[in-house]
Parts: sequence; structure tokens; C-alpha cells
Amino acid sequence: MNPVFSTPVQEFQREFAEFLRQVLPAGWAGSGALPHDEFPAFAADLRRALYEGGYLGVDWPTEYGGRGLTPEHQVAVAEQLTRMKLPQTSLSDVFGMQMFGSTVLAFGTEEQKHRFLPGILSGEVKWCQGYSEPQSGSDLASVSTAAVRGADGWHIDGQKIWTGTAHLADWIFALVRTDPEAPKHRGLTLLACPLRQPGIEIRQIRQMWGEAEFNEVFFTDAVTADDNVIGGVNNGWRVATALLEHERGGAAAVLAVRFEEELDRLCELAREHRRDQDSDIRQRIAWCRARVLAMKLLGYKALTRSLRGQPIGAEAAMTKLYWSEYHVVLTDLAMDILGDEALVLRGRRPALADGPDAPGAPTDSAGWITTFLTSRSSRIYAGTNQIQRTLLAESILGMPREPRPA
Amino acid sequence: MNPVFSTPVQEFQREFAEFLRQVLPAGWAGSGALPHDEFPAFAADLRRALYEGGYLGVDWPTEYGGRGLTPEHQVAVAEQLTRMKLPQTSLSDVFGMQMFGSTVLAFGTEEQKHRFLPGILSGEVKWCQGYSEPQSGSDLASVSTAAVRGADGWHIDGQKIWTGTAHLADWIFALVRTDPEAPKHRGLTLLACPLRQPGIEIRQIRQMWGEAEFNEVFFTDAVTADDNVIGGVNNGWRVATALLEHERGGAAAVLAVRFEEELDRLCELAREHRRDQDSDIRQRIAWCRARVLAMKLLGYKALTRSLRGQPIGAEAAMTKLYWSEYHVVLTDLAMDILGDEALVLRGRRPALADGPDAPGAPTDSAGWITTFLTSRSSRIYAGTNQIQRTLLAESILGMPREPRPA
Amino acid sequence: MDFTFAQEQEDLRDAVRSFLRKRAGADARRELLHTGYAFDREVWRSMARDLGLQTLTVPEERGGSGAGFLESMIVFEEMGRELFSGPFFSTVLATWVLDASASDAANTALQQVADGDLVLTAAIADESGTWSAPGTATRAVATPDGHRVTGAKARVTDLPVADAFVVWAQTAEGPSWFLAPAGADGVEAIAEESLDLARPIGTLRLTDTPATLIVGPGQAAAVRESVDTRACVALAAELVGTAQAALDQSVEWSKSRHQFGRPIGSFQALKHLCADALVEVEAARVLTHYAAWAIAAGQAEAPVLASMAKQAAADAAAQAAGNNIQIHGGIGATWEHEAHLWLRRAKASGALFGSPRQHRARISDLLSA
Amino acid sequence: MDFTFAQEQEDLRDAVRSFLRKRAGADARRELLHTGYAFDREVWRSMARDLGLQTLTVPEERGGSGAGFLESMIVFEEMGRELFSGPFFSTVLATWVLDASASDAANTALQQVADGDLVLTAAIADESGTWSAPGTATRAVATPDGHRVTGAKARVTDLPVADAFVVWAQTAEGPSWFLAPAGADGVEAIAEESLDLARPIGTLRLTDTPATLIVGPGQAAAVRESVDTRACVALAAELVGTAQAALDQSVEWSKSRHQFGRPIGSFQALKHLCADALVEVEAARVLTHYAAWAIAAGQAEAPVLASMAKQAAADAAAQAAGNNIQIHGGIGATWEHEAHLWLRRAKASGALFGSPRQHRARISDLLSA
Repeated sequence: MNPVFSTPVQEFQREFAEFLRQVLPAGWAGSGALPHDEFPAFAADLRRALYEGGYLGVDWPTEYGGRGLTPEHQVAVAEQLTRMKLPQTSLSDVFGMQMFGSTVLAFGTEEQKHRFLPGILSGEVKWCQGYSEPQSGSDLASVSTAAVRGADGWHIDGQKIWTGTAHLADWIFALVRTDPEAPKHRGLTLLACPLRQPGIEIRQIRQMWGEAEFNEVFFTDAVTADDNVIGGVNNGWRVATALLEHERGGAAAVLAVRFEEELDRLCELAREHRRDQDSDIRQRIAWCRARVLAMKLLGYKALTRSLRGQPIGAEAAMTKLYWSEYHVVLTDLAMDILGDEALVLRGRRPALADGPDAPGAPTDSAGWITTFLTSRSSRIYAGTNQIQRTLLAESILGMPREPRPA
Repeated sequence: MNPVFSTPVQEFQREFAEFLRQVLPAGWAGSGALPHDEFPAFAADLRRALYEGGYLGVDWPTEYGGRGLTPEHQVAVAEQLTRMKLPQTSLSDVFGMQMFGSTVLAFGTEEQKHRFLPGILSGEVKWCQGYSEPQSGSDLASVSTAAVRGADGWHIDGQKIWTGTAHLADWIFALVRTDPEAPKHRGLTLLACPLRQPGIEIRQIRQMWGEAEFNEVFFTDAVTADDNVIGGVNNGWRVATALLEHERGGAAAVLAVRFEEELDRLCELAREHRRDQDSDIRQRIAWCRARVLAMKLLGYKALTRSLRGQPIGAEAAMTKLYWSEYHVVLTDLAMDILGDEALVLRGRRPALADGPDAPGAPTDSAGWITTFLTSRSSRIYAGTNQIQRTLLAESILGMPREPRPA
Repeated sequence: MDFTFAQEQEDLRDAVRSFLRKRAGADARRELLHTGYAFDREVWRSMARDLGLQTLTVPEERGGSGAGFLESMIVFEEMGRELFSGPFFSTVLATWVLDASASDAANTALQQVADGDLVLTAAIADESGTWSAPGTATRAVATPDGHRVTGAKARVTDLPVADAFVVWAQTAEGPSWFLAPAGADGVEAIAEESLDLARPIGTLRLTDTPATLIVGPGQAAAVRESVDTRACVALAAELVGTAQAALDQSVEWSKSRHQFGRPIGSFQALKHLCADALVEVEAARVLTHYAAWAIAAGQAEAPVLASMAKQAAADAAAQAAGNNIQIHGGIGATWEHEAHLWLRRAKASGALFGSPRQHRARISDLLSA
Repeated sequence: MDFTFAQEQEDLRDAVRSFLRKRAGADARRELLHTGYAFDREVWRSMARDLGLQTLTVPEERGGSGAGFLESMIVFEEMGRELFSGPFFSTVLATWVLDASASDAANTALQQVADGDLVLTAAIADESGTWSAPGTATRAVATPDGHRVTGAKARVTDLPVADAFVVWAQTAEGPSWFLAPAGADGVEAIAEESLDLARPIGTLRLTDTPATLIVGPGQAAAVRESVDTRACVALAAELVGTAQAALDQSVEWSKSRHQFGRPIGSFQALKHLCADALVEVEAARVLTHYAAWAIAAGQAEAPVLASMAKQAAADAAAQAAGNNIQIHGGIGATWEHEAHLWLRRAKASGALFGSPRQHRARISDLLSA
């Protein structure tokens, strides 16, 4: 047991920190301190610098543009970004690099790897995810968007929903039904499909906190080529569930660093409101401190496992459950500290609608209130926490499934 | 709306208070202040005095020994007992008067009423309840103790469990299967059966806090007469569920008065431990204060309904859920206040193992720790709180039942 | 012992409910989400003239209906249930102040409210103060032409649509209540972004603003306490209505939405979420009804009962509204779906006139626990 | 990055687990319930001589195994999992004090512990003090014949079976550690009724008791802090084991117990109870492992990490043990069933060396939040 970065990784992290210091302006106070409308451009510039510096996809093989380093290096990069109050590139990259990229690495053909991965890394081609449908939320295996093979490739008809960043994306990877006769889980395929074509219409969905991060994507005889099947026809369930683990498991340790920074900000808020000596508030903050550390350690444990080539499996559900329930408690605490000021949104809104606000953000009520709202959606997306609990009970504890209805 | 006792009831309560003052010794500090081993004799004496004074079963019809007053008078009696730091007669009376007595009044024949009720009231004949079985806990309709009609009455074979006070009782009312062919809920009958006969063996069950309030009752060709069927053969499910509502619903307002007294004692404990100015503790005590009042008011609402002859129904489940979950929180708070002292049981143990300790009890750690343990069982008995929640969701909210297993 | 409402009270509830459903129900909430806050003076006038809701507790001789606080509480519960987005709470709050004054100005204003021609609000809390601070930095100076008021009031509900304000201000003799029209000199109403979309909020700056003394130092503090207590119970009642609406919506959705081949409401996890919310709503409801009765009956413990009701109702509403979003899944977290309206209301009204934490601290103080 | 145990550490865990299962497992717990606490010196000796557990971290040259604190933590986790009812925690705690002393007395005692011939405990807290109070009213006076100690120590674990005590007492020069045999003059060991049936507890009164100075004022306070930190993590590890045992028992029961024609573990309500407990146990486990690593690696933040681990493990154990009783239903609330043993342990060890509340207060103090 040695739950710290190895010496080479520490050295690599120091180099990276030095690289970032070169890139950042003097007196850098954090991306959360940027004016709201400057954030996207800043994040794009940062991404370009990282790409050019060779700090994107450091754990990808060199033949596809990566640096062939370990997942530990990748976590060190992500952690350092947060420590220096920088964003984790972009939400598009979550879908493109973490999810689709990892899936292609695991299930794609050599040709697909060469075709897709470099563009993802360079940022030239942006991806989004098409899983959920209006009638298939928790019950993902019931998706009904259908793909039929024709002479010129697959023809897709149906509707996807909750496709984050689709309005900014060039391609979608979608779970579609390719064999309507097969049992529910057996007739599915993961298809990559270009978005900019007449058969696809995208409609933005505004979230309850006012921003529109998600979309509906309508397929009306949309077409994609034969060689865009990822992982084999009718093998989509296996590919998709492996992919969902990437969505959930990987970044717990990094996320924890963001939560640490947020908790420091909450302490600052408590001081501003002269609640920092109140024993009720102190008890709750201390509880949060331990949770954030546990989150990081759960991430380290998962990282250790992935360094050894072991699967993360259902334990990814644990991390997701843990951090999203934590964040509901944390934002409730923020609302309690705000007291009367929770009535009015003043100041800066968060730059990020997923988890904690950007590092270096001010303690403005608009930030905390909005984060309070977004935290409620974290319990839902990527599988409701009810689904996660059932999964944990059945997969890790081996509790019996519900009997099938008559 | 006038959520206080009516003028005649208030007057009656004053008379009763005067009666009690006559009965009690000078400098009365509460039954919780009595030495532990004096409590049973004291409670028995008090019961006799109440019976002779005409204050038992005041809402029962005069022809069966009652006073023909209203349930409101009954609640006033019970409340006054607690206010004067007296116990609510005995646990046997819960089974005899509240449960079996109410059931006979609702479902018994005229002959049964005359035969059973006066003895219950006088305390001459003590009752216990035989519902649960080792394989039928939450799933009460699956009881398998069987009764077969013979020439000399019913012959009973099987086993009951969690029969409170059976070791002190003369009779049992038991839910038994009289038609093994009928669907689960249809073949049951409620039978009254004398306990002191060769076919019955009683074994005490020690509870986790060290006392033995419950029993197992084994029936081996036990016999009871034909005319001891309550509410009709194979009508037992209806009778039994109506009876369970008596167990759960009736006494919330009175119970709340006991909880009030307990909460005052907790505040005293906080003062003794110099935690009464700690904002965390104060928040939690205030939360408890509101819950105890709500409990009383839920009781008043149920009382209003019963004064109007309306059924209490599934709402009784709400009260049970509310007070038993409250008590787990309250006793956790007590353990928190005790701090290091929660390690050792010192001083007096509770006289009562059901809900709060007897009024006037000291703040000794043995009392709080034992109550902490008993509170865990309150979430289980009379139907686990999981069952209560499901019942509330289905009966009051109308949520759909689970599909039957294939 | 009677813990139920009289038939006339139930009739009032039915009348209010059916009026709101028709004139200010789901359609109004959809409009609120799609086109933003807009105050419908038509509905407001009809509410005043046909139902007399704004001046329900004002004596008949002053243009009101002379009803008691229990009736008022019933109306608030229904308002919360439909999330009525007019300035009802603010106006009624102000009428309680006016009703304590025998002045002509009060008479006139009450009559205008009764006619549905006047929207009021109360400006009580300072920017830096908490809801319960009795003092205020807002000053009123007597001049030969009447009083002039200077100061800043924060978190003034329905400020953007109010025609006049009752203002809590300090005179040389002590705190008093004043009435000032929105159009008076030196009035600056600064709209803010309210968490509660159905209840706009703002900061009111007064600079040498001419205002009419309504309740003087002798009586003002007692009126303030009584208004605070009523406001807490009114908000508690609204929150109980909101909690019930959110719970009802969860249950409805859970019956109709199918996943895994069955209605999601047949899953125990959702049943238990709903059952727990049900219990909390019921408990908050009885506490609120009891506190309202205590106010109506002039019971001395009304203030602590109001705090108990307020914190319970705020928690119950936040729980039911939070559950409602969770039970709806993705759709429940969208702007289009009204689920967030309930949550916003729950948290905002929970904070208004004191958060659950503040009320629990107060309960402990009042009971010197 | 490596957050796993080495193979030898896993082997140690297996060895301890299989020893405890065989010699001190379910049968021992049944006996504990049926005939009360009885300390089995046979098992104790075998544990010392065959496995060397009591002096695992003591250097080899002093009779121990020279292992690190991580190994010690692994053993505690297994002890908690089987609820071993011997004086293991108390004895090991005392060896940490002895290990800080180069004295002959310490040498002798450590050797006796290594041979399984000596049971120790530590008498630290005063009756009125909290676990973390550095001062003590227990006085040690130097006489020509050595020191004499007078005072009362509360909540001394395993007091009834201890052969000797290390005692925290105040000398004229500052607090120090002493060693006194149970049979010394002026020793009065008062047994008390322990909440934790597997860990008896008592009050120790010393009156002019001759005692040997083990660690003097120069070093004693640092040893105290280090012992407190280790004790917290040792208890946290026990609690993680206890939590896991309670969770495992819940899951087993829920698979075999049938109601309504199906295993009760197929009901979502129970699944979600167990899943929530699982998450809490895992979180407490990683915090405990990390704190143990920090102690072993000499990290400066070990004290605050110990507090984090202790409060998380105490809460997780109380939750898992509480759930376990609930999931068992009636049978889980009986004396005969061991379910209450886990709950008693969870609450008692939760309070020992500081309750979750006390540790959370300490976390806030240390991080000056």
C-alpha cells in the first residue's frame, strides 16, 4: 500500500505544473473567477494548449496520438488542472475522450481506432452520446430507435434524449435496435453516426436551472456507413454497459479534488455569514470533509484496480451514488448558510452545471443556488440513484432479483 | 375546529385528577422514580384503584362494566395518568382492553360480550395475542397454525411467536387457519382459547435489552369451545386487520404526552452534560419538540374521526411509522449527549420497554441506553416500518401493487 | 375535541380551489415557465370582488369579510397548492398591518384592496438583518408635511407589482409602520432574480420618501410580532399546499410512467419515498392547522407553534418537491416541467421569514431548552 | 499509486480470520450470550505464541514481530468482524506505551505479552474528563521506593481480566505513563455494566499504589498523542469489521428468509438499505486504511485522518448493525440472536476514544474550518 502517485508520476505532474504556469496569465485566480462569457473561449484555448503540449490523452497509445502513459498519469494531469483552478477541458471531451474514445480503444477495429481517435484528441471532431429515449430512461435495454441495414449502410429511425452537447457535436454514438426479434438485451448495436445530415434534427432541452446542456435528437432515415458499427452487430448491450462504467468510475479521485475546492469555498461562505463558529455548521462541514476524502480514496482504489488491468465493474455505481448524494447534502448546507440570501440569485452563475462550480468561483448566492438545483439532477443522470442501489445490491451483494411479473 | 377537550371532558378530567391526588402518596415524583422492583406492585395497585373508581374502560358500554362515555373521555383519562407521571395500567391491558376488548365490542356476539368483557375490565382474566408465527412475520396472512372442528370444539396445532405477556395471561386470541383449501386470506379464523391447558406450552423470549416481554406459544391439540369463535368462521382476516388498527391508531395523543415528558428529561440530560447551549443539540431538540406536538395532533385528528364514528384505516400506519422513527432519532440524540457515558449502563433501567421510559424516571445512562435498544424494536413490532410504508403508499396514495411473481 | 374544519370552511376551500384551478392553475404555471412572470390583474380583481380573498380577515365594516385566521390559512394552503403567482401573500400581509390602524389612510387602502384595485407589500427586513431582528436602520423623520422615510429594505416580496408598501421604520419614539405609494418621491424599486419564479422579489430604497404613519410606536411592536407570527403560518400553509401538490404529482406520474414493463409506482423504492413524504406532509399539516387555530383563538403560545409549523412545512415541501424531481427522472429536471417550480417555492418560502434552522433555534430559545 | 495490500498482508488477514473463525467465532458469540463474558486464556496464548498478534508491531528484539501499523490495522479489522471478546484492543494499546519505553519493566512486560502470559489495559481518562483531555487529576508522587499513584480512571476497557495497567498520571514535572500490576496495594477494580457485552469495562481506583515509571514527562505527551491516534484507527478498523459482519449477516438472512412467497432480499426496500450500508462501509474502510497508512508512513496529518476514519466507521457500523436488526425483524431484536452484539459494539466503540460528534468537532478544529 502506497496511496500516493509513484515517483515518475509525481515528476511528470511537476513538469505539467510547470507547463501550466507558463501558459497561465500572471495573477491567475481560477477559471471560476473569469467573467461568465469569457469561460468558453478560455476553456477552448486551454484545450488547444494542452493538446499541443501533449497533455491530452496521455494514457492513450502513441499510435493514435496519445503518449502511451498510464491511467495514473492521466489522473495526475486531471488533478493538477483542478489544483491550479483550471477546468477539465470540456463536457464534449467527457463524451468524446472518456466515453467514446475508451470504447473504441476497447472494442473498435484497428481501422476505427486510426479513423476516430486522432480527431477526438485534436478536438477537430466532437462527439455526443445517444442512449436514453423518452420511453427508455432507467430501463435502457428497452430502446426502440431502430437501425436497418441497407445497401448504403444503416438507416436509423427514432428518437434519443438527454444527449449532452449534441448541438455542438459532429458525431453521435447511439445504442440502436438492430434485431427486433431478439430478446430485449440481445438485439442492440452501438453505431457511430455523423450528426450533420438531413435525417437528423436536434432540439435543445433547457434544464431547470436555466441552461440548455442536453438535447433531443430525432432520426428520420438518417444514414451511417457499415463500418461504423462499434464492437459488432447485436453486441451493443455489452459494449454500452462497459462504456457506462467509463462514464461513472474513472474520475472519482479528480472529482474529489473539485469537491475539496468547493468545500473550502463553503467554509469561506460560512465565515462571511459568521456561521463558522456554530457547532451545527461545524459538525456538518467536518462530515463533508471526511466524505470528500473518502471519495478521493475510492477513486484511488479504482485507479489501482485499473492500473492492474482489473475491471471496475459495479463498484463504479458506488462512486456515482456516493458523490451525487454528497452533493445534495453539501448544497443543502450551502442553502442553510445562505439563510435569507437563498431567496435571491445574486452575482455570478456557475460555469459548470455538473458537480461543483469551477475552481476559484466566488461565494455568490447565484452560484450556490444554481449548484443546489444542478445537484438534484446528478442523482438522476447516468442512471438514477435508485437504479444504482439496486445494481449494487444485486451485483456486489448478490441479493436476489425481483421475481418476473406473471 | 377546536382541538382541545370539550368542556364536559375537561371537567371529567379535573375530577379524575382530583381522584388521583387522593390515591397518590404525598410528594409523588412519578412512577419512573420508584425503585425498579416496586413498579409492578405499584402498577397493579393503581389498576385496582382505577377499576374501583370507575376509571377503566370509561368508553365501554355500561352493560359490560364501562361508563358509556366517549373515546374523548378515554383519552383524557390516559393523558391525565401520564401528566401525573403514572403508567398506563399494564401491557396486559393493551392486549385485553384495547385490542381484544375492542374487537369483541365490534365483532363479538352479545353472549361473548357479557362473558368476556367484565373480566377483562376487572383484571381477573388476562389476555394475550397470538398472531405472528416463525414463518409468518410481515406476511401475516400466511399463518399455518391450524384449528380443526371436533365434537368438543376446536383442536389447535401449531406455534405462535411474539405473544406479549403470554406468561402472565389466562387466555389467548389467536389467528388460525380453519380452511386449508381456501385462498390465503380466506381460510382464517380468530379464536379465543384458554391458555392453562395441557395442550399449550409457553416459552419466554428474552429481548436484546435483557428483559423477557415476549413468548412463544406451542399448541399441541389444544382445545377451545365452539362459541369462542370471534366474528365468524373463516372471517378472521377481516377481524384481525380491524384489530391491528386498534393496536396502532388509538393512543397517539396519549403516547405524545409520554414523549413530551421524555423530551423534558432529555433537556435535563443535556443541561447535566453542559450541552444545552450547543447549537447542534439545540437544533435537534427543537426538531423533536415539533415532532412530539405533531404526534399529539395526529392523535387528536384520529380521535376526532373516531368520535364521529369514522374508521381510522390505514392512517394508523402513519402514526406508528411516525412515532417509532422519531424514537430512534430521539434515543440516538440521547446517546450523543451521553458521549463517553454511553459506554456503561449506570443507574436505573426503564420500567417500560415500549416507547419512552416511565414518567419521572431519572436521567441515568442505563435508562437511556436501554431505551435506545428498545426503540430499535419499535420499528419492527406490529408490522415492520417497511410494511407500513408499503401499506401507506398503496392504501392512501393508491400506488400500484407489485406485479405477482410468475 | 374537534380537529376538523366546519362545513363553511370546507366550502371556502372548495371555492378557492376551483377558482384557482380554473383561473390560475396548470395553464398559468406553463405560461410562467414559457413567457415569464406576468401578473394578471383580471384574476386579481375577480379574486377580490367575487371571493373577497384579499380582505378575508378584514372586518366587514372596513370592506372585508370578517373571517378568522383559520379561513385565511385555508386560502393560503390552496394558494400554495396551485402555486398562485399573484401578490397574494404580500398584499394580505400588508392588510394585517393596516387592519391594526384606525386611520383614514388605512381605511382607504383596505377598501381599495377589497375592490381588487390595490396591490400591497410589506417592507420589513433590512438588507443586513435577519427576518426576526426587531430593530431597523430605516429612519422616519417627522416634518411639518408628515413623515419622510429613508432606508433600504431587502427581500420585499412582489415588489415589482406592488402599488404601495407598508414600511417598518424607526422614528425618534420607536419603530412604527408607514404606508407609501410606489409612485412617491425617492422610491427606487430594484428587481432581483428570485429563486421562486412565482414570487418576484426586490430591494426597496427609500430616500426622503413621504409616507403616512399607520401604526405608531405605542402599538407597532405588538403588530410586528403578530404579523410575523401570521406570516409564518401563512407561509407554512402555502408550503403544506405545495408539498401536497408535489406529492400528488409524484404519485400520478408513478402510476402512468412505465419502465421494465410495469408502472414505476409499483417499485418499493418509490413507494417508500412517497410514503415518507406523505407522513411529513401530514405532520406539517396538523402543526400548521393547529398554529392557525392558536392564532385565531388568541393562544399565547402561537409564536412558538408558528415556528414549529414553519420549519416542518418547509422541510416537508423541500422533501416532497425533491422527491418529485427524482421520481420524474430526466424530465423532472427540465425547465419545461413544473417540478422545479415546487422545489424553488419550497426553498424560497422556507427561507422567507426565517429558515428551518432559524426557527429551530427560536423554538429552543422560546422553550429555553 | 497502490491502494491495495501486499500479498503478505493479505496472508496475515487470512491467517487471523481463519484462526478467529475457528477459535473465537460464532460459537464464542453464542456462549457470550448464553453464559456471559468469559475470557479464554487458551485462545489468548495461542494467539500470542502461534500468531504473535498481541505484539505484532513490537520490534523483534523485544519479543514482537516488528510489523507495521498497517498489519496491526488488518488484525483489528478481523477482530471486529468476529467480535473477538478477549482483551486484545486493551493489551495492544498498552504495548504501544511500553514500546516507547526502553526500561527493563517495559522489556519484561512486552516479553510476557508476547508469550501470552500477560493481559494489559490502559487507564487514561478520568471519570469526569473526555477522552481527549490531556490533563488528569490522577497524581503520581515520587518516593524513595519509587512512585505512588492515586486517582480514579473511568471507562477502562477489559479491566476485569487485566493483569496490569499502564496509567496516565500527573507528576510534579508533567504527565507520565506508569505501569502497575493488578495485585498491587491500593488497587480497586470496579466492574461496571458494559454496553458492549464483548468488551467489559470498569472504573479503576488507585490509592497510593506503587507503580513503575515507564515514560517520563519529556516524552509522555507525544506518546499519548500517538497512542490516541492509533487507538482511534484501531477502533475504526474494528468498527469497519463489525459493520461488514452486520451487513454480511443482513444479506445472508435476506436471501434465505421468505415472506410473501419470495426471499425478502428480493424486495427493493431491503436492497436499498443494504446498498446504502455497503457504500458507507466501503467509505469508512478506505478512510481507515488510509489513516493506518498515514500512521505507518509517519504522515503529519495522521491525527485528523484518524478522526475522519473513526467517525465514519462508527456511523457505518451503527447503520449496518441497525439495519441488520431491522432486516431480521422480530428475531433480530431477541437476546438469543447475535444481531444486538454488533449494535452494542458499534455504539460502544463509537463512544470509546471519542464519539462521532466529538471527532467531527475535532476535525473542524484541526482544519480550522
